[in-house]
Amino acid sequence: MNKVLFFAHLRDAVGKESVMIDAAGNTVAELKAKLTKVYKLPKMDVVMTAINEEFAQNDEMIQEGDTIAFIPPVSGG
Amino acid sequence: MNKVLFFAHLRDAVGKESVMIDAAGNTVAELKAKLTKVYKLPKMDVVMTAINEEFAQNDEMIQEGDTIAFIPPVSGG
Amino acid sequence: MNERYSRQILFPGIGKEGQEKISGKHVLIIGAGALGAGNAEVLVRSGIGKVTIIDRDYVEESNLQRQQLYTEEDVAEKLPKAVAAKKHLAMINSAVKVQAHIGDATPEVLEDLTRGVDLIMDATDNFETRMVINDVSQKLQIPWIYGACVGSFGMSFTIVPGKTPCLNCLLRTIPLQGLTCDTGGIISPAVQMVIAHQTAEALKILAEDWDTLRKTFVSFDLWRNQYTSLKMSKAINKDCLSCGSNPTYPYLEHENRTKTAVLCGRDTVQIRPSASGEISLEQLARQLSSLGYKTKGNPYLLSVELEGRERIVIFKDGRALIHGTKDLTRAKTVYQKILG
Amino acid sequence: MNERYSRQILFPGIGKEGQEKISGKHVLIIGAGALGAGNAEVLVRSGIGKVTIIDRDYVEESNLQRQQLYTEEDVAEKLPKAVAAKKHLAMINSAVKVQAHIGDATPEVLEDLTRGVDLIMDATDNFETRMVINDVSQKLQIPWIYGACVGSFGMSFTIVPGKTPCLNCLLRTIPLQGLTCDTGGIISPAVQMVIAHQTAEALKILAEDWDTLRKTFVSFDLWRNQYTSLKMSKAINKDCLSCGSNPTYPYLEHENRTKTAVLCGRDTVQIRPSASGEISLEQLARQLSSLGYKTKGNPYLLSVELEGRERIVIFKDGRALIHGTKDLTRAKTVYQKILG
Repeated sequence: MNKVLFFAHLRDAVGKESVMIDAAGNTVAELKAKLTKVYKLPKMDVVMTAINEEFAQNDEMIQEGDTIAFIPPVSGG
Repeated sequence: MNKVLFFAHLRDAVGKESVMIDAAGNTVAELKAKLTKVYKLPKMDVVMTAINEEFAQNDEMIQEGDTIAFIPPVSGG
Repeated sequence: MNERYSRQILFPGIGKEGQEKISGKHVLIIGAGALGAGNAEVLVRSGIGKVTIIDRDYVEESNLQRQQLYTEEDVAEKLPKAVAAKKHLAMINSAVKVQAHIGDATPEVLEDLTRGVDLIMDATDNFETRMVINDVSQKLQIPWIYGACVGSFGMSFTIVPGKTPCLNCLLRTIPLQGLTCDTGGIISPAVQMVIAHQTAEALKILAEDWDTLRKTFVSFDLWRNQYTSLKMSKAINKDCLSCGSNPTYPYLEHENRTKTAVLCGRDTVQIRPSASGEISLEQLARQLSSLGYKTKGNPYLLSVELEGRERIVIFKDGRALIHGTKDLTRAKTVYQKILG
Repeated sequence: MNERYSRQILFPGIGKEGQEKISGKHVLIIGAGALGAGNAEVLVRSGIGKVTIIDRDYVEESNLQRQQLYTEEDVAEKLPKAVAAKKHLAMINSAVKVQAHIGDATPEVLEDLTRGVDLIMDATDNFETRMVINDVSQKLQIPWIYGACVGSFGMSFTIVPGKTPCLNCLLRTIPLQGLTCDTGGIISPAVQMVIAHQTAEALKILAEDWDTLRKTFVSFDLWRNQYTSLKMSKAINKDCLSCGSNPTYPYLEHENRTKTAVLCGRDTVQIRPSASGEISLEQLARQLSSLGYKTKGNPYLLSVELEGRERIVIFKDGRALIHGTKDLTRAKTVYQKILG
């Protein structure tokens, strides 16, 4: 299983801070697509992804037990 | 083995951010006494201690693999 | 100088030598809103040599809740933010040279202002300008510090050409639909937290204490008590058009810019964004209505009534018509307030 | 009110209801130095109803590097900090009532000022006053927010009577020898970071969004890029004399206070600290000399030349003689600058 954390407005869209999901064997892009469907998330293409607190590209493969975090860049200032 | 982290001026006194030390079976107070001797630290009696990111009292026993952090309360403002 | 900066000189990370270096440095701050005013105040108090601030806006009542430096008098006088900032900074530290520019941070202007500076502080409110800053930073090999916040959430990342990934590595494309302070709100502590991170990095760079620079991307949420710092080395893209081996600095090119044009014979400005993609009009409508905006829409466009007499009509591809103004800068401001 | 606070009302954690609650609240800020001025500015911009500030000091040149609100004019006029803060806060938000008290935060004064307030913000520079704040907070069941910083390091913890451990649970005794801004230096970003944490917690409490309160003890080092938050439930001491089942509020009692006395016929004040323990005079001497102070000592005492014509002689048990002044408050300030 994998813990998936949502930050900022993604958290509001999902309704909770984290979910448990089986994403091992998926790429980051595949997980994004899956979550977008389930939770009706806003477009995820520019959302930053971290695997175990390290920046991950869209084609990176998720391993069993990895913690994934989605961090949407914001523009306010 | 145990990882011991030092914050603020304790880090300066020790000269590095963390050391590896075998402290399993020691209480927090015993570890403090040991470190005070080795590193000529300032008095440690009011230094806050955390074991695995949780506040620990002086009589708490350290287990194998625990990460210990020493955080000196500061008074500036 | 010694007495004034004595507590900063006492700090071993800076010391006498660091303070001397800081006092000879020139920083460019893009934006004089919440992050701009806050960053400027910290750096001017710290005794940098010179600061240049550019901003296109004037001080409004709704700014006072989070934008330090500004007072009720500035609102009454409708002072341009760059001018108001300069006025207050002079009272805080008369020894620091402050240059104020009122206007849009276009690529030409930014490239011009950046020549000769030691550091660029990001305090803008949109990604388009940030991508321009990013390209200018790479082209002129000058570090910049990204900072942004909305609600209780914020983030910062220090970009050093040749050493760290750049913003174009991280994003690959400009986010078209981002939360802004005008749609998601903002609390002052989130601003302060971003300023703390940006200015700590700035002081390291200005004192030339390069080894202590934060290499991670920090993000936090003060209301939800979250704090993460991400390692970023995997983000480096050697084919990046901004920082890779064959850079073209795409955001300095004309076709990648937001196009604004006054529509012929009408009190309307058209804006065509540089970002490409599709907006979820439905979601935007829900969000804006929940904020109290009057919206009306169909599958192809969304019309939103704004404060005052303006109205914005947004199409699915991000194109928008701002009715009720002929002022290009004003129209762009309105657009970026709603769409980021 | 709506336009001014519109961006804060937009933030879902506060909203219209939260803003109305905030506007009816009264906050007491102890200290008007770096943390005090910063906390006051954020809360006043946020639109709280009333703020009371107490401070015994006046604005000096070396404050300007990190203490927001204050200007060069305040230094020239040697304005008391509480008065200068009030003056600037009035220009920022004339609708907020600001009460300024010039003087020492003794237990009597603090208990008196605390009656009727909704929250106490800690912005003091010594643990003795913090322990008094802690006891008053428990006695009157009013939350307070601990904040402190030195160098690039800082910390904050929110103390809610009946819900969290108190400062006396954490420390059990007052640290006798702590780093202060006058011995370890301070950079402005560390101040901003503490303010961000303190004011975020304050807004939660004032908007009565209790569930979101941070339960952890935060500490950070911005130069070393560290951030930790500790779970604190194990710190609760049911026998605590401040917050346990049989509280005696020991720091409100006379024998636990720093004793100051003008020595008969001499231009000297004696200070006897409430903390008990032994000072390492050797270490203190090394530290102070490295900061440029002239020191002279023997195994029993250490003599330190201060700025101006004062000299402090410190004994191993923490007792000190401050030569060159008859002013008790001045002597205490000097003492706490050196010994925390």
